[in-house]
Amino acid sequence: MSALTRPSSSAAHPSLWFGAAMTAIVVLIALVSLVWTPQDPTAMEMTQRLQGPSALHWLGTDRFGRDVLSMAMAGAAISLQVSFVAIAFGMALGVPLGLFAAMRGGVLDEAAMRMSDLIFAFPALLTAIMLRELFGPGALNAMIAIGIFNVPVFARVTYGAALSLRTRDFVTASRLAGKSETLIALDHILPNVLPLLIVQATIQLSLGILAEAALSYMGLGVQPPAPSWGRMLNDAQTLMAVAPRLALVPGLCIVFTVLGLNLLGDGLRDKLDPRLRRRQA
Amino acid sequence: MTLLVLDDLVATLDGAALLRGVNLRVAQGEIVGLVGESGSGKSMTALAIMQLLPERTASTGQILFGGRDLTQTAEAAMCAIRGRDIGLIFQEPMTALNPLKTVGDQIAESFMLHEGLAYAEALDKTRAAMDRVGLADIPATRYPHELSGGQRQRIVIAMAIACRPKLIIADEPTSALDVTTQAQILDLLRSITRESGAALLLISHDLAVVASMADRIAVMKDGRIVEEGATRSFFGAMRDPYAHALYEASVHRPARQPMMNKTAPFFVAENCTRLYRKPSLFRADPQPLRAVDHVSLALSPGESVGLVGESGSGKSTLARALLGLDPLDQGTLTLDGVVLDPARKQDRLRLRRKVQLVFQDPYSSFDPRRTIGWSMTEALGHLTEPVSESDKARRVAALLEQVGLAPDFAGRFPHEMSGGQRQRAAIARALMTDPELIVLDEPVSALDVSIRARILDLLADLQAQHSVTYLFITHDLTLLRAVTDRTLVMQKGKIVEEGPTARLLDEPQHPYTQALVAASPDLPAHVAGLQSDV
Amino acid sequence: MIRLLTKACLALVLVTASVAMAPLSAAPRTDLNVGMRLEPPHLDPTAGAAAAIGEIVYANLFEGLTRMAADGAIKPGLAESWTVSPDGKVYTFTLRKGVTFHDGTPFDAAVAKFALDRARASDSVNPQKGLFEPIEAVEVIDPATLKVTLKRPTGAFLFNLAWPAAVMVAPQSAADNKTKPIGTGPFKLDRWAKGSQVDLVRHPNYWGAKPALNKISFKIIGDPTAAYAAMMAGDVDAYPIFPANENIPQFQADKRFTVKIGNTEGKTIVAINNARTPFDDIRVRRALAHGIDRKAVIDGATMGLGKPIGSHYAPQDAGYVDLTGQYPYDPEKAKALLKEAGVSNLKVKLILPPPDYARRSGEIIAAQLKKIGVEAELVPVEWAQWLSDVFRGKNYDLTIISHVEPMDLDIYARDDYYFNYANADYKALYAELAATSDPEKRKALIEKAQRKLTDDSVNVFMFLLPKTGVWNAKLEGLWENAPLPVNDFTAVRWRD
Amino acid sequence: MSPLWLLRRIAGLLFALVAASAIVFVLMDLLPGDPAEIMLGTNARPDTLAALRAEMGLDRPALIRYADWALGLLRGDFGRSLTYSVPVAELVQERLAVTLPLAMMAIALTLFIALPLGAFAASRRKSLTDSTIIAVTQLGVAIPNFWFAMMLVLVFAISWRLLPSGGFPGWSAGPSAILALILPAIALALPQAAILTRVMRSSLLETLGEDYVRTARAKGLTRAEALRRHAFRNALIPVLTILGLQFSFLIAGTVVIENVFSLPGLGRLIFQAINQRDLVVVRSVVMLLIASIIVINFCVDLAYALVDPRLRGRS
Repeated sequence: MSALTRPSSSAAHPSLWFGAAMTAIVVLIALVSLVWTPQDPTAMEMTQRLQGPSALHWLGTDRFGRDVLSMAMAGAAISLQVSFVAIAFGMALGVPLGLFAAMRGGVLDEAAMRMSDLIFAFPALLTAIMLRELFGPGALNAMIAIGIFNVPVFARVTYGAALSLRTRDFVTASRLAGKSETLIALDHILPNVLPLLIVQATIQLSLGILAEAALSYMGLGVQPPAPSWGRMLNDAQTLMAVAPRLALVPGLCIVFTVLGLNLLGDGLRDKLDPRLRRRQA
Repeated sequence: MTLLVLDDLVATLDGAALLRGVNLRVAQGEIVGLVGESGSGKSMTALAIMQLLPERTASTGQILFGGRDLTQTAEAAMCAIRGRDIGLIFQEPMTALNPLKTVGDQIAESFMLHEGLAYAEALDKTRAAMDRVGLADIPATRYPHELSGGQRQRIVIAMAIACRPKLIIADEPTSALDVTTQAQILDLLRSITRESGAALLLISHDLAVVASMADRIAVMKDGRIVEEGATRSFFGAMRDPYAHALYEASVHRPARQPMMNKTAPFFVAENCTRLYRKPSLFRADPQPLRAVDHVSLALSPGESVGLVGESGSGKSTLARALLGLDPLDQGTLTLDGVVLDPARKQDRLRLRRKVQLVFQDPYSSFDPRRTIGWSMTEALGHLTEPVSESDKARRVAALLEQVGLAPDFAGRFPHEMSGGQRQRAAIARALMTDPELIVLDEPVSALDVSIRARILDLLADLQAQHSVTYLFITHDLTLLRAVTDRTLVMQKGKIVEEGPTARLLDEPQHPYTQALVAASPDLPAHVAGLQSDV
Repeated sequence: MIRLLTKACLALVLVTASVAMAPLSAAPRTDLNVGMRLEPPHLDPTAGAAAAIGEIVYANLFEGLTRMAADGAIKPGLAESWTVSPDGKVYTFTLRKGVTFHDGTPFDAAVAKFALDRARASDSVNPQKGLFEPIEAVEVIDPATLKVTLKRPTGAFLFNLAWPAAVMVAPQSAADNKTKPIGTGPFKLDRWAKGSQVDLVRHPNYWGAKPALNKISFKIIGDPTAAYAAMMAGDVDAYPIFPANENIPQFQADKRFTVKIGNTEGKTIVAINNARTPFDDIRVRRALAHGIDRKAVIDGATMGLGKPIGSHYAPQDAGYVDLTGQYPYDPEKAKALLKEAGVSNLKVKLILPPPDYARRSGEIIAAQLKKIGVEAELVPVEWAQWLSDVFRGKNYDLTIISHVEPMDLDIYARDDYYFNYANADYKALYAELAATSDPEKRKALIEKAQRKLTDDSVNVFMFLLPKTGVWNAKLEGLWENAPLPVNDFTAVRWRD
Repeated sequence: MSPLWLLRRIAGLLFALVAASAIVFVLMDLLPGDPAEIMLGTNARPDTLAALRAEMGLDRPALIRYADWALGLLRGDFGRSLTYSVPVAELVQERLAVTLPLAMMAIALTLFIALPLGAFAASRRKSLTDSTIIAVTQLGVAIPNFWFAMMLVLVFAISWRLLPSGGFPGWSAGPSAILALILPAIALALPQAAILTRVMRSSLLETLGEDYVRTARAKGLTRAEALRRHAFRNALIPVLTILGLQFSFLIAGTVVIENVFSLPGLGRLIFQAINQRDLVVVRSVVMLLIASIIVINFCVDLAYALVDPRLRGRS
């Protein structure tokens, strides 16, 4: 544990590069879809229902004659957006909570961590169902439902890392330099926790994509006419025997994205997390 | 008769050379000391003998053990040799034992494995083995976490000697232990090898330890043996410059002016008590541990005071209290005649302006994500008036120069520097606010011997320049003698003896001090003894 | 992993083989596995509105005084005949003799009086209590004769008595009918494995003709894919209403199955809150009607199987008039109408209850409305919310819903109904209809009522939900249409 | 195990249960919609609705209803379903007969796949086999379980017609009941197994690098023996943590998977009950699930103490 964040010179992280490339592709497609898709992803053409792949519709059309490729592209943007917001939500609440608990300790510490345990015990899906019942379904609810579960995750990562950092000599040195606890948290703890948070964020991003897909699939997440991979799967379910392609496309999109993010997360962790490299030192 | 021959042993891992041709002989019943600094390849040599080198390690050369080339021995046969014919003792008693198994079971495993005993019989022999290593009063059903470090190391030794091997390899067996424990463990190793007739390959970074134990000494550097010879003639006949330097550094005493005219103390701690309470859910711990128990000390300008004690003696807790890092349960701190209450922020800042700290571990004392310059100037503006960026840069450059570092080190990150460089930077940081007292918490114990000597010189120079007071916290009596005027001996939270260092070490009064002095290997004295023998 | 799979496959082959080797009987089967989309919450049709209750128990387990035939005609049930007084206010029923409930309790006029009085009592929890509202008094003349006096002539009274909510229940067993239904029908409850299936077996002492089936199992498989696989595998013999229209072409192409696209009474409409600006303006409502392409919605939402309707009336019912041409799809005209009404940048909320037809229609309709400059936000809700917000609270702009009650022209005449139609002319028209018993006059009035609703463009009338019946080709006697949400299996048999 | 430690843990457990019950009740009470309305449909009249509400006890104050419910739970009385009109305990019992075997099959499958596969990969570190296993698990983690379920249905039920695609014939149907659970169990287990395989592998690798494993090797144990006798049990500790977490995922997973396969299990019961506003069922079953997660986590903590003597405290 000699250096929590000693940058690695090694370029031999194939999973990092694979993951980064895959993620970059998805992000790029999502960005492109904001300004351009081959067809309007919401434009229906009843005469073109359930067409197979063609020059005009590369991946065919869905039950309303919409272009599947365009929907999948636009779906990337929405899935990423939901996950990103959910992570921002989780970080915005979780990181200060974890920092605070670690720096203060005592009863507050205990209470904060018990609360996060409790949140963990509530199955995410049930929370999403209840949120839907309370506020109606929609992308925002999906974000909050997923975000709520990101809070304890980030709180714990921050808490754990901050707790061990707090006893490190350089923090003591900073204290001896007359810095307040708040300043120490901002100047030393946070920057050192950051790499871990980035790794965790990558992992949560992939979990968020999966969760969004599951919620939208259950009709609890993104609502029409906004296209989303989970919704496309929901739509495809009754057409499984007729047009399995409709279930295959969004499913593979999810797998590709999540795989990319996981590889990226693994690679980043190998690069940044000292625990796995301790033995090489 | 020769038991072990290493013949031009070469090992490489992923293109990096670990061993570059090691030649070494160990005779039956002989104790050979293998000395080297970190990275010299001494541990790799041990693993090579055991044929436990990391996977993908390529090696050439021969390892003849009792005439059999171990490099050509099949893995199954090697398993029969390990533990039966060669026993290995590791450095870290904390991690060398499986935490989930009782110590008895772990020792018994050897008997069951090599002597084909049933569990019950193996347990009987285990009892005997534990008695042999001085653990007669420890039940075999204990788990490792229930034992102290020294006890665990005895368990590891019991395991290594269980089947009465012909060769015992001990890799830094006492580095993680306190001085008195170290002496006991070394005694145990010596008596066991003598009694069983086994050979011992003792690997250490500490020339003093090796000199006191070994029949023969070999010095290793960069994967090679650079100097070798019988202990009695070794120190007189060193030809290799590195071996010589190593010896010099080990016995180095920085040139320093002893304090002559002692003035009135500027820093006084009186009756300091610090309690340690076990956290309890329901009520206050009725009998809190007194980590620091009514300790008083007074420091005068320019003097160098040693604080010695073993781990758990309370010396680090005392240091933290003196620095105002932890509150005092009792007692007062007086700085320049003013009584300070560390619970008050203003007083804390005042205290820290005058009292600074240099840490033991140079690797963790700098924030890995900040440049050295940033870390050095952290205190400016908090403990002092606000300082302009250009002034900051100027002061950093000046201090870096004083500690022997180029000014461009200010822009470097900690991982871009060696341990010695970091420790220099840490000293420079401590000087940033012109303190009157610097607490040095084992400032050189994490450094290799050769670097250690240079840091000690630097500290002596700086003291002369800045007329700053040092409070040296250490467990190393040789070091104390070299760098301090006065010494306080701490045991179980109390100062048990204090006095001028030379007097205290030469004529210890308190039984604890006497034990400490007796247990500490003293290389110069030992070498002097050897040479007078010749 | 691969070895595991191989083993699983092997186990499978063994099981399949043992099933296949079961002796094949020559006699026709007497059991029937029926697929159901939804599970009933309980089995008492007099205490719950869920269609699934009637779909299991009606005519099979419970019987009413009158009963609905497959063609929608009213036939004698437990009343073998009746007379109506000339003023249309007194009905005298002659009850069948020798009828007993499954527990042996005899059925007579006293029981019938109990059942009717219970349904209309002040603490009644009957979901269709309105059916009994016209009743003034019920009298037992003798054990086989029941006299019902109405407050006013009610043309649909016999029809009302044929509803599932009007079945006959006995005083001793009525309270427990939810879980232990005791009726007079040819089948009685055998077992209810909650969440998966309801089994009915033949009641040996049935008063009427012995049905061909001995046992009916209602299997609850709502998931379309599972339903499809279950039909294909023969686990289910019949789906009176298959849960997904998407699979219908595949069944049609398969000789093993009979596919009947029949009619339900489910009139699917885009309901409009007539009281809310700008929908209080008839031009806006007409603009909506012109702006929605009925054909595209039917194609997209029902795979082309729904029948278009032009008013709130099903084509198969007496007095139907085809008004589907009144508001042809014409976005330009729709825009012009909106402009005329001074409406621009209209943003509305389109509330969608859970069924697929609503969700899918909503998606298409929103896209169509966008073309006439109306921004429709889709708000999917669960039934609970739909009922409280839309139906009870009338807090909505537009919603898509199927009205499944047959011939329910009355709802437009109700005060305080969620359409907020409140039209005095229509109320007068309906009052006249309600008081008319003569079939020809009724037909004329019904026609007039339909025209009135279409002219006022109260709602946008879309299509009739299809009854997508799929069953084993060897089965006969299943209903092609669904005049009520019921499944009468008394005449169902297996052909050899 | 020190009594104080146990006491603290039990206190934490009780606190969590009480807090969870309060949260569940409040959330349920906030849900819009009236169960009476759902039952009676669109033709119901206001007086009929009021009568039904009174019959179901919905007109009483919230605090009293909470107290009734919580005390009932303590007595093992889960209340009576508003829609099914049967005791919730009975419903739960029926549904558990599907969910419990399904969860057990899934966990068993997960363990049977993950532990050997992870250990195997760790023992062949950096070999082709290892890389292949890693790649496959990486893929397994990325696949959404409901999509995987759909694909299984597509292949095994629709294309090959080997296994039922959904529905549950009841345990009285014998082997076909087990067949009905095979695909759902696989759909639940494989993504979990992928995660656990990775955890097992990395945990074992980490343990294999520990000093005490080297000590064991120095003692003369072969690689395999050292792995089995010294590394395996230590490596199980993180596996246990993940397994505890996976239980909670499994619960959420069954809700989705039971819906995909139309299985009459607890998850589907909750989903239906929420839509029908059968609040009594929802809150009791949700509470049951949450309690089981909390209790399982408690058991995981106890299991740590069993595996790891360091947590038992000095005797």
